Amino acid sequence: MKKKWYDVILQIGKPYIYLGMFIVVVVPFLAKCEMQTYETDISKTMYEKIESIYKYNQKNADSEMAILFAFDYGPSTTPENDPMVYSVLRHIFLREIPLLVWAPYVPYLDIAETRLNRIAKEYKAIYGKDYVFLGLAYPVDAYMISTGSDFRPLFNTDYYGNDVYSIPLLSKYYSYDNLGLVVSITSTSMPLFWLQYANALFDQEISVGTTAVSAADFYPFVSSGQFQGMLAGLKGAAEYEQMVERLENKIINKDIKVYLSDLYRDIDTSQINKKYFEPKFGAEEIQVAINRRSQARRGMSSQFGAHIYVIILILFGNLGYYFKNKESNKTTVTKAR
Amino acid sequence: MEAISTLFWPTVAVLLTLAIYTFLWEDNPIYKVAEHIFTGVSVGYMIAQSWHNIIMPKLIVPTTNYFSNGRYLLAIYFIIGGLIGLLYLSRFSEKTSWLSRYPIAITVGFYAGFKIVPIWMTNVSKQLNATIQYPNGDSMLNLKMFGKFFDNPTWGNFISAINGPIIVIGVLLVLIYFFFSFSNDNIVVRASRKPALVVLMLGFGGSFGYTFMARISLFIGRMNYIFSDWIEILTTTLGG
Amino acid sequence: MKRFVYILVIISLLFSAGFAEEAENNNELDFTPKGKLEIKDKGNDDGTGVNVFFRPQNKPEEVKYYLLRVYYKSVSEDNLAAQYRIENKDRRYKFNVSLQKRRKHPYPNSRKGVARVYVSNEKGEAVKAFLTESTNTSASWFNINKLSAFMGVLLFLLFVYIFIKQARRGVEFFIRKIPGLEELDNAVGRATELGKPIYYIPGIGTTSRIATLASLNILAPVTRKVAKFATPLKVPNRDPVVMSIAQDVVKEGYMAEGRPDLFNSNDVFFLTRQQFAFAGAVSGLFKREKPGAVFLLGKFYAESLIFAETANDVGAIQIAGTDSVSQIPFFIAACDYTLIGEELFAASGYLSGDPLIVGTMKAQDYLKAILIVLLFIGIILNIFDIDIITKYILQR
Amino acid sequence: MSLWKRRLPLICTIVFGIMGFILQLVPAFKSFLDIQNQWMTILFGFAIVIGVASLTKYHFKKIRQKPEERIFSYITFSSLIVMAVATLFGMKAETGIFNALYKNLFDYVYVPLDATIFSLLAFYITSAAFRAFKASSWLSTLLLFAGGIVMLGRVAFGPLMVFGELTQWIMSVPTVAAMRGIKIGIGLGMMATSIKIILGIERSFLGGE
Repeated sequence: MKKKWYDVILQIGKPYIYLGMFIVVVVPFLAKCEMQTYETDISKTMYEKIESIYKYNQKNADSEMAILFAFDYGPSTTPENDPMVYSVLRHIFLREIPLLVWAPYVPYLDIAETRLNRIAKEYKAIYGKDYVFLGLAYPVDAYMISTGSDFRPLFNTDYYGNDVYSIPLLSKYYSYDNLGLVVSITSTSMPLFWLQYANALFDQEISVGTTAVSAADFYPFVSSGQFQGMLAGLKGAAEYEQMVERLENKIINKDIKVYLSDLYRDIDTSQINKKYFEPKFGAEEIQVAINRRSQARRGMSSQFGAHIYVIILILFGNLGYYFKNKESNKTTVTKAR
Repeated sequence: MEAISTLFWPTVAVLLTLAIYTFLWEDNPIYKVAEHIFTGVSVGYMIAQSWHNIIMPKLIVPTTNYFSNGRYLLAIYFIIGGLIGLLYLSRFSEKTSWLSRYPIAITVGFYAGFKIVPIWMTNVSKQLNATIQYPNGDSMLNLKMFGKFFDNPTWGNFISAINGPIIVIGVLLVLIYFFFSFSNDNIVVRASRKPALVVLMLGFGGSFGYTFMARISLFIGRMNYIFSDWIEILTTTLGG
Repeated sequence: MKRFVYILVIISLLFSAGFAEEAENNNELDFTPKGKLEIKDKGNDDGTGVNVFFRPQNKPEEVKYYLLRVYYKSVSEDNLAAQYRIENKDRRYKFNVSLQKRRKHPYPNSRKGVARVYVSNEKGEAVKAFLTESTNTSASWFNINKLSAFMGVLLFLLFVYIFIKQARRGVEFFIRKIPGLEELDNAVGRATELGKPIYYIPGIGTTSRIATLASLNILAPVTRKVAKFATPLKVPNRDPVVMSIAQDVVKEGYMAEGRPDLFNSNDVFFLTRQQFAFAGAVSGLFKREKPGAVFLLGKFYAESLIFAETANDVGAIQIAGTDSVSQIPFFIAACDYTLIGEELFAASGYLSGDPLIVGTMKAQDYLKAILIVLLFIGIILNIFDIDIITKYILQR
Repeated sequence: MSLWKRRLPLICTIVFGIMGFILQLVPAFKSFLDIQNQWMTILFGFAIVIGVASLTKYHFKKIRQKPEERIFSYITFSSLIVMAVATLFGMKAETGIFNALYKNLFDYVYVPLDATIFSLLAFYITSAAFRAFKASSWLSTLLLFAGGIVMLGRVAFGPLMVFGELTQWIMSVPTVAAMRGIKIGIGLGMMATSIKIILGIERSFLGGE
């Protein structure tokens, strides 16, 4: 008997389903598709919060506010958290807001260090003057509380072993008083710690970037205004990326490729400490930096493809099932006669 | 030479990644190699971890500390713990293997007792509390919400008024559905069966669909490693 | 010495305002620092927690910051337990301080906490102390917040006593059908017909997980069923301790059916403790050995779907059950039969038919019925803003 | 012998079970609880030995039964030994060859393999959805309905935004109700199982005579 079309659909081999999935995810990568996405209010709130710090710093040049950035995520959620970190850090460096960074667990340190220096390099940020990597803040609650007065005694040195009292940036920023915002990018329940210690005790404002799965737990705190905005999953990262790209185009106002290759060309690079990053851009590195600028949106186009793919699969499966049932009902009826 | 050394390990990672994906087509020796490497590496890692994270910091260091602090009773208690742990080794022989029942009995008993209160707090008390009131203390069956709806009968007000009652009814239905020892003829049990299944299936479907995106993100992450990070290293080392 | 400190503290309590005035002469402060400081034993703990409250009462232009230091035993640099910088705002600050905070220098559980407030300068240094309060702490013998759990256990034990007594007298209890377990015989039978092995995975939890123990309890009756058909039963494990228990359970099951010859300790084996290495290895085994039936019972995390889908791929009947709520939807979608939630914990009694265990199932149902009644009362009372139930019985 | 093999272990279970229960309720024992928690982990310290022994035995048997596949057993054990040595000597070291080897093995073998097997779920969830989301009965139609809406809602745009709102509702009302009901049931089930174990009603984990 000849196979009917619905039999083909219903008996489609799993490897073929997997192959289809592979294609819909990989093709946007190769084709460098970037999906524009609509911007939700919670992401905009976070963006506006950082903008407001910039505006404050413009007006009060002698008492600028800094941002404390916590890398609260590990290797298993880099796909979702990395793009958030990239776009938020780019926003901070673009607006030249002083930046302090720490990470609460040992496995997170490596992630934090590479990501931070990678972005700092793109904006010619100077270590110790524009940004500082404090290193390990464990146990994190002790560090959160002591930031209420002064966190320097707990650190002693930064991640690279520099004395915290010798770092220019840290002579000004060491407590919540001069911090405009705490940003926690995370896959854990760390934002609740921040809420409990930094917000409840010291009225510190907090913004959060989190994975899609844990975002559901944090929505109530965003709507109650305890978090100043939230980036939820890859989608939130894509939204932020979009907003920062608009800003970057406005500020830099030239092609990113030209900007990056000119960045270290005409200046004396011997002044820059090579411990943190190499002050030059190779052609490939520029390409990667440009790729990174749309990482979340590329991911979103893969996501979109995957979602549409699975919905079409389900649709066809149901159609096949429906017609098959109809047919078999008919045959049973004929037999009964 | 340097090019090879910077390229070597990332390429290993990429090859292993691809080896795992071949399993999706069918089982094959390449996957089998990757799988066995992973088993070996993870067990090896675990052996060292047991030493670094349990035996050293939890047994040897505290015991010696207690001895030097003069807290002999504690030191002896820890040594007894170590000895009981060693009883697991009795399993190497059929005849003595019953000795390993002691550490098993102790761990099973202790954790069974230790978990009762936290289980009650998180799974029972807290969840029932959340079914009675919202986190901010408002009642789940908030009459004010209904009042608001009757004053201003919009769709949004209606939804926010009935969400609480729906959750309460849903929880009750599910609780009743799982009764084991009440007869099926019991009118409450029988009437709640189908509605309970509706709640359960909507919940399961929603939860399944919600996780879909996170799982796809994982695959995108791996592809990002290959197409962004690894390609970068490859082209820089080969090109420059 | 000790008495001297006590006297000092009492004097400072009585004349704290006076002290401040006197000290003013030494420091060049042109105002009187004011504030309300309280320190209280936290209670419900092991006697190391204190709550400190402080309300600033100076004008903002006089003082910008205060510094609060909390000491254990007495005021001295070595006994510092915590310090906080307080902004001069019109609000009551609350601090939850542990007098056993620092791990580096462990000190015995303190029985006394001292809080002292200083006027602080811009740098955050203490300029002048003006308020000192102290309190004695005590360890409590019962955590009142956990009373409901204690009552719940007592109630459960009462029901267990009643129903086990009835069961001993020969009363038979009705237990409803659990579809997943009804299919157990069919699954074992079909694997035997096809001449394929059966895989039983007791989850990836350790023995400290109750779900793992429940799974091992189910393994016993399953082994007995398998022994009747003499089908090979394989149990891969992620935890060596669980493996040891599983070996004993399987051995005992074969013995009980009079087939000790079927037991091979190599069939209950350990693979690796790493979550996904275990998932990869087990799905490899599934593909190669093509089991006829697969049991996935116990604690499962994200890898649940990897097991379920590969088992489906080789055409095995899967019976799954877990206590991880987030994984149940995947089992529902991918497996033939799923034990939802508490059915997993009821399974051992259901399969073995042991009257004592069935008695506890009945007790569990009665406890649940009482909780449902409490829930009703709580909801109704809550409408009228009476929070007895939510505050004292079903706490958050 | 029954006393040593059966009765005494059972008494251990009961004694330690009651101890665990009491330690939770009495705050005054907190310092002992800290010690006891540390003590319990010691018991697991040596368990890994029997794990490795079991793995070795398993592979020896496999080599005997299928000599043509012995290469895989060799792979397992060589990677086991290399990783164990590298981690033992390299994890706490700051520099040196073992540290470099440990770091590379961890970053480029352990982590990628872990992430990749985890990411297989992207494929399995697709095929599971294809199989399960069929309108074959009214129950699975509901599953299909909720799952489909939520999947659409997660990538919704423009006119499909209504799915986004429906997703919000499904996730915050029926899902919460279903999961909460199950959680409460599970809690009671776990409590009953714990008590059964402590009372000695359920003792299959202790094996036979």
